[in-house]
Amino acid sequence: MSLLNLVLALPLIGFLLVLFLPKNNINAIRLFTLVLTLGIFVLSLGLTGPFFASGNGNWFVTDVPWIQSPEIRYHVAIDGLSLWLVILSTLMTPICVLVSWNYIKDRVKEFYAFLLLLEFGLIGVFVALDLFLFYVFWEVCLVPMYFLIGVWGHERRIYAAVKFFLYTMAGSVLMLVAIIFLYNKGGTFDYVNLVELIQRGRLTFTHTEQLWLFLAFFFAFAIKVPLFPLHTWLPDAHVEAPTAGSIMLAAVMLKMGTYGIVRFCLPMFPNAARECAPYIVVLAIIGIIYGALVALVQPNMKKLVAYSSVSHLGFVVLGIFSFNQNGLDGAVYQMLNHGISTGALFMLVGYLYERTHSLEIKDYGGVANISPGLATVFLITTLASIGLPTLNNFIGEFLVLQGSAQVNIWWTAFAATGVILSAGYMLWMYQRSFLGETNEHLKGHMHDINARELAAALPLLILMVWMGVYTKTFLPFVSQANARILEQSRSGVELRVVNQNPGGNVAAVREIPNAR
Amino acid sequence: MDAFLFFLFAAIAVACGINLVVQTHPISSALSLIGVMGALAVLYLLLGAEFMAAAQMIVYAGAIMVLFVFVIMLLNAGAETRKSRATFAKLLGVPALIGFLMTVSFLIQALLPRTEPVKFGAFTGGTAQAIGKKLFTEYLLPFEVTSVLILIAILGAVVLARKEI
Amino acid sequence: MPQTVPLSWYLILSAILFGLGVAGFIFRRNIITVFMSIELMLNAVNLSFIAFSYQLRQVDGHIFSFFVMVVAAAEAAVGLAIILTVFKNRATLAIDEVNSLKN
Amino acid sequence: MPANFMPSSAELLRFLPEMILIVMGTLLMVLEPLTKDKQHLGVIALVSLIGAAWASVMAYSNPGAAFQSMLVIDGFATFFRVLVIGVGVLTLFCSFAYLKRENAEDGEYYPLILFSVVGQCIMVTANELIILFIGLEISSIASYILAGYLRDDKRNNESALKYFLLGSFATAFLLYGISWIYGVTGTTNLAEIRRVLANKDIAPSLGLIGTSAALMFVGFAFKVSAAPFQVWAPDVYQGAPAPVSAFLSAGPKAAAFAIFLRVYMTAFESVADTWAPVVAVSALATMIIGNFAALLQNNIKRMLAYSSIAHAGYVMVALTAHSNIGTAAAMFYLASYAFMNVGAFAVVTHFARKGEKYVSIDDMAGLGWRQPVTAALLTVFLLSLIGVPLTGGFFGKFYIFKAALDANLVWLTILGLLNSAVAAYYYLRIIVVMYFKEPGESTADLQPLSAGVQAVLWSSAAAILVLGVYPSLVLDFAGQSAALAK
Amino acid sequence: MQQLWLIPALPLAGFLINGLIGKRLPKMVVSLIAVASVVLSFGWVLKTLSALGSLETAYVERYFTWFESGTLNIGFDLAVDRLTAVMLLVVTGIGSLIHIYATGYMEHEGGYYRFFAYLNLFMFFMLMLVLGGNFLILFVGWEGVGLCSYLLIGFYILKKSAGDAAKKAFIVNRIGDFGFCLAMFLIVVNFGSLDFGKVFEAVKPMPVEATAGILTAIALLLFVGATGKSAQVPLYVWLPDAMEGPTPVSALIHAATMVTAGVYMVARSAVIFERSPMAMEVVAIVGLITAVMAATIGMTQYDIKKVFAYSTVSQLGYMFIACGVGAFSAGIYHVVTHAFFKALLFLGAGSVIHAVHGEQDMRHMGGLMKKIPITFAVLTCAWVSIAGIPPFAGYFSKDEILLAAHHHHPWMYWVGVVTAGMTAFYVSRAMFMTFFGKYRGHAHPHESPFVMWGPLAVLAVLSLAGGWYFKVPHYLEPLFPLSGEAHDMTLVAISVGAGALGIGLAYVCYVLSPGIPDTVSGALGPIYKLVYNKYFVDEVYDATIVNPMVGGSRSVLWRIVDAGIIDGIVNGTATVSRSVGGALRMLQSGNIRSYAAWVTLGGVAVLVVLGVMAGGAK
Repeated sequence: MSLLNLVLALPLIGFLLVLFLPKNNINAIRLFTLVLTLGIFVLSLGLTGPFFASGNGNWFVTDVPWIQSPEIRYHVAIDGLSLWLVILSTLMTPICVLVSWNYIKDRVKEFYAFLLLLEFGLIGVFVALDLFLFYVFWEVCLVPMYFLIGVWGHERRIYAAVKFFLYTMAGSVLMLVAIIFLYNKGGTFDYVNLVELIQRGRLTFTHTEQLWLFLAFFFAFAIKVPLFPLHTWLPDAHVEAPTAGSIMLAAVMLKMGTYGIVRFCLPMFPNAARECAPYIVVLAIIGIIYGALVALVQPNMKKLVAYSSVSHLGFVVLGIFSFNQNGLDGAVYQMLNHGISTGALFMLVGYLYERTHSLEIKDYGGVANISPGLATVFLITTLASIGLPTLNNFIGEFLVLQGSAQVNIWWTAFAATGVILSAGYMLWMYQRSFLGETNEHLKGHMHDINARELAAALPLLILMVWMGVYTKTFLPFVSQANARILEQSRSGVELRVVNQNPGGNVAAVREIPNAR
Repeated sequence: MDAFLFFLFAAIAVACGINLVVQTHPISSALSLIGVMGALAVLYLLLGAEFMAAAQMIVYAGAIMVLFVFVIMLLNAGAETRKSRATFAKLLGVPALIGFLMTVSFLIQALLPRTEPVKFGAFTGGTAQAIGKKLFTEYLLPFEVTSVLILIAILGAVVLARKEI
Repeated sequence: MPQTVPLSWYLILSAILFGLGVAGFIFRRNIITVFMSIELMLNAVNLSFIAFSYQLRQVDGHIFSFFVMVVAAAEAAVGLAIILTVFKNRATLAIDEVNSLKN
Repeated sequence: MPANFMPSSAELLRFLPEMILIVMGTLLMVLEPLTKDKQHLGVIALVSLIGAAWASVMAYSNPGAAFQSMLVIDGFATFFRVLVIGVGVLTLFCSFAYLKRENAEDGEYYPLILFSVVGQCIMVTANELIILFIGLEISSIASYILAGYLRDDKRNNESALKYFLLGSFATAFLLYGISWIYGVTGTTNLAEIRRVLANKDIAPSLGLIGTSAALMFVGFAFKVSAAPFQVWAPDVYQGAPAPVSAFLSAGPKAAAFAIFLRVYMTAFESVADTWAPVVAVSALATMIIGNFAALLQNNIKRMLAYSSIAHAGYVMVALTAHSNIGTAAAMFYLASYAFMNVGAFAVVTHFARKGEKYVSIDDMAGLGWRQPVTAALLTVFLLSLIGVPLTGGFFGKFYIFKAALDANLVWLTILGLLNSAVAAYYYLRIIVVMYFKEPGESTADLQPLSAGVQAVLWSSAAAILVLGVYPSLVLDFAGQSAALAK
Repeated sequence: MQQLWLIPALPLAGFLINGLIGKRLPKMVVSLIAVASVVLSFGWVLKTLSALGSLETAYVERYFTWFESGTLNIGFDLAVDRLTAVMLLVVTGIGSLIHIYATGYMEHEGGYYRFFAYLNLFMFFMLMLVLGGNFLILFVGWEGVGLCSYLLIGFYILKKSAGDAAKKAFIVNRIGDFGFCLAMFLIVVNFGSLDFGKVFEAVKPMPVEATAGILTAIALLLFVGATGKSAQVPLYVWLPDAMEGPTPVSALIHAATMVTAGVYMVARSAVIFERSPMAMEVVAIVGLITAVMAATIGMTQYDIKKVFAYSTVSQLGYMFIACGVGAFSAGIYHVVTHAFFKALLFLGAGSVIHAVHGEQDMRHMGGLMKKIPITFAVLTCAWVSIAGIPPFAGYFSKDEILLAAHHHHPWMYWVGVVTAGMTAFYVSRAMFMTFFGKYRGHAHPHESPFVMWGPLAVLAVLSLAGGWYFKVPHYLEPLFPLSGEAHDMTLVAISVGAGALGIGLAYVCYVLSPGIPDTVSGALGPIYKLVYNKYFVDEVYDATIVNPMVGGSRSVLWRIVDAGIIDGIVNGTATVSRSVGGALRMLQSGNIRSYAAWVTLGGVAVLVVLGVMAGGAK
């Protein structure tokens, strides 16, 4: 049993074990989950081993048959693309456990069980290399999140949970059609095989086929991302979810969509991807600006952060569809960054909520006077989120915009306005809730960040700085994996080089697909 | 002669059939149904199904319909009261029915290969002997299994109507 | 008047009777009459079987209609029993009034 | 000549399951007046069902035709035989507590179940239209009685009456169709019909074949509750006693699909191009009607009835594909469907209380916290009905739509899957009510699960998960048996 | 290796120590750490510079690759050349003084440790800015100082206006950064690198662009960045508001160092600018407009810090005129002298405010000359310096600029001269209103402690002698060759005269006959109102950009598009589905006969299709 299998299996085992723990012993449940998830996290760090030792590639490959007919394989592995996403999942889970320590008072056992199940699904999504297996994990993630929102959420939780479920479901059924179609055509569900077949030209699609296949996959992913205008489930889900739910949703689940695009849409349907890229990019840019503008006027903190996610994820999509190293690297890096900074934001908003049971910005004000520690942590997170250099988001945004600039500077120009606006809405929120005179309602409810809360926040703060300053730990593996994906996404696409620039720089060669 | 008999009994059958449909009192309908059955029995004979003709009279008209009449009497069922609540059924039913009849007639007329004229005595395979033979050889299994059917019918009648009878 | 009629006329007769059965089912309001309409349909089927049997010079069609008859008998027993229970609970045989389960 | 017609011992062995059931059913009738505790009869019925299942498996060890090709024991038949017997077993488990609660512990219930199962077994093994018809009638008549089993209950009466009248009505169409196919081909044996139809010379009578196919379609579609012949199903399922609804929606339906598949995939296979579009339209309509009408239901039994219509639509998609893969998919689907549906109905059986008082979805508020195990198991069934991976329902859908795509039915596939997304809504509603709503008075006096219902729930859930994790277990067999004996 | 990293690292260490544990340290220790870190840094700058010698070419140190993607490789590079050297000295030197001053000024403020932590952090970023060896490291500092500016403007967290000003500063800066970023993207796209060396090497052989081209685009975008950071039209609006921060902050960040970063950046990118005459012209004109506009506003303000703030804006305009006309070294020269006298002005103003217990309105001051003589003395040094009276610091740099402007376009010179007059006028006005006449306030003014006036004295010396002593243009000659033209003494005289005239006018208006200003403002009426209200620029921005954006986002994007249209479609789908369901339920009338009708209807349909159509087709 490889380490990866262990990391994947432990949450599931944990899920079953938690179900058998005595219901009333809340402490035991919490402690068990914490220890287990921490253990999983530590184990998952081991996954980086071969990368540091021998560089990129597919590691920890397990490829055994699962179902004979049609042939479905349990094929899992990690490469530079999935490595950090897996670790992100394993990191966020113990953090969520800490965050929920006191927040979740009812149905504790079920809560932690679902959290573990969610972790299982998320890790699975990122490591599955069999399309079918991927789909299975994809859907498996849906159920625990549905319950997390529905059971432990706020007032409109039912609406939000059902909306979340149906939205995702509507997208994923189309993906299922596409997966089956691919199987019928290519004879395998195995991603590696499929890509190889496509690369070698042994599996070809007509123009229409490729377009529809691409769109079917993309639609499912775009909903998850979420790409404008498919985003309206997100604010509802975020606002109504309990803190841990919001964190997992923002930090990891949204990445399922963008990961899927990078992993599947690009290498498998290069032509269609390039053909659709302009339209998708326009949507992404609209999403960036739109999300930011709507975030600007939200009276509710969680909603604000949720809309900011729409904006941030727009950058990721923009980067992906730049089809160059910088854009793609930036996009993937931005996935991780967004996971950390937005996850942290939701955590902190959750801390505030735990104290005052309000998410309305107007109910706050002057929190910094009473809780300077919390204010500081919040500020750092805010700054990370708005892309301050030396904090993580900056690198991602920079690379994304750089990548898109290589294709079309106007894309970049429009997208970059999102950076301005992000400063607007985040700082405005920070100012209204943390600065100024202390709100009367807060007195007596507010206390500063405590050790447990800090313990949950600290790893994220450290990562914000680490990922912003010393990218060498993270970026090269991502970069190498992306290089491979880019290589694959060029196959079968006849590119012509345009606009050779004065400096004659290779990085800046623009590729556009030959007109058919 | 064959034609005459056909027309006569066909006309009786159709007339009785129509009467079944238009009568509001169940007992009239039941009597009409017996009329149809009788007319059909003659037609069966014309088609060389002598055993079936007999069975039609004995089993169908004789036994089954008696049961019907018995129940009608038992429940003292009166004539239907005119309440046209189910306009929906009418709305759908009339065109459906007309459509059905037209289609089937069309199909028979247009598609059936030229059929031979029916002559009494041209086929005499439907004797009791022939049928018996078939039943106990080729159709042994259905015949035996039918007993289960009858058993269930008894069981069902007992379950559902035990206290009433 | 022709001496003989083609077999297809028998079939048309069968179709007419079947159609009348359907009509009875749809338009009659008394449950028992409705049930009798089904019997009419079954009779039409039997006629059809026997007509085809004549055409094919086989006895198998007779056998089939024989079984139809048996089944009809069994159905009659059960069906009437069901009607009895309905009548007992509702004291009506109007089919339109048996409509509490809907939508 | 006579010697030829004596069934050989091999043939008898092939018919053994039915014989066991018939004999035991009759025995139960005999024992009924002699027994005090009627549950013993139930146990005997259970044992005989299990024996029959064993006999079915045994019978498969010497597959082939029996009784002048009236029956054929192939993998397909065996699969469905075991399936319907299994449904019978599950139904019996559901029924014990229910009957006791409703003071309806007459011993006739058990032989009726057995006989209905016999009918279904005969249906699924039938290779000839007469025996098929008789099997169908045995199953149906027993079902009519079961639907109205609680004769003092108005809903039961109505259910039985509707089922009976409309069922007979549809059967008349079926018979009419059979008479036509008999007229055209001169035979009622499916293999013979197939041989005649495969002949190129039949072109002139294609219309007649179409007519008979159409008339038979009415009958079969009615039995499987496919649109537009599904109208009876909601009323009947709603009105019938809950365990019987479970039974009806799984057993007779599976058997009806079995004969539907067998007739259309063997006898009418050569004219598949003609009927496949009709089935496709019907499948689509069935899915749409089932799913959309279910959206508004508040009665859980009625909702499950609509859902069962919708699921029939999915299986019809498999039939539309008219391929071996499609048949295998339909088989797999029906198997997993049987488990999840019986499981869901079993919870209703348990939850409804005396007189089926609590059958509204809203009544289940807070069940998830009052009886976590019940709710969790119901959740498994619902997730499977939705088609969430790692449940049998998911693989069922997956195989069906894979078969449909194989047959290039892209639009049907997409619409079907979108339909399943719609369906998620009303299944989720139950989950919502169970887990997200505060417990109300309707869950206050809930008794613990009876052993029988527990057995059903656990075994169904286990079966669903096993099918969801390791579908090959069933699918391989289905795939091998999908090539029907022709 | 010269360990350049130590220069910024020292203040960073100060920040970390004070930021993390400063709360628990006594004020003494906090201030010691803060001051020491900056002073040490200053010392290290001196040591490094002396070790590096003449610095004819840039000295670069690379520590590690910051990030690498494809061919793009951004190193964590620090570099020193003469331009940097000048900036380093100014930043660390003035920084040290202001730190020392602040220990006195902030003595009684809450959040003492926080203040010094921020201030140290600012030093760190400012040093990164000037030391950065590529555009991106420069940008790190650029954004970082913006952040510290944000933190320090909003230092008084209880004051709403402080928070508003901080936010405004950050966002307006962000708009500038937007341009800066785009410029960087274009640079990477076209030159494949962000390293100063590589980029400028690639640019050098390129011809001067006659028409708008890529270099013009880059230059203009860079300049957009500069307008944000250096408070030029149209992005200057944040700087006056930034006076909400504590006065040492105004001195350090919003006068001496950070706001000149734009000038530094333009000078740094001179290679690019020089190849785009159009961009240069834009720079010069924007500089001019800013200089004039801010000066006019400065003449009407009553808040002492606001006056100096507008003065800063105006002076920054001067520096951009210099850059725009190609006299980069003059611009930097002015940066240096401006750092001296403007820091002094602000710190002096701080001393005044400190003396009158926080009063900032000059109408409530007056006659302070005797009460706080040291402050008055040092401020006078700054006064004469900014007014351009020879031979004080301001004179030298201003003169260089005006001459270069004349060389470029005489009309620019004349506008510059008028502005110089106005500058002299408003500074004198401030001085007269504050120190002359009689005291109009209610507090009991007292002189500041030594830690405050000590640094003031040093700055006073620098303001007096700094221009003469530090011949910046000569030092920068390897980078920006001097034009070599002789000084036209007439022009010099005219500009000095304008300064003198300004002072005289102010003396007349505010000392001799204090009624004049009111008469004049009354006579000018609407124009005065316009100027007094800062040309209503804030209001215009609010009305044309901010409010439409916020309002539109709320009412259109959120309420209509999001909740209305998109969610409407989503929920509408649900509603439609339910009504479809409702319609389908109608099939289930519960009536057996209607069911039979359906069955029959369906049967007919199937029959027609299968029987008639299939058969008919044959």
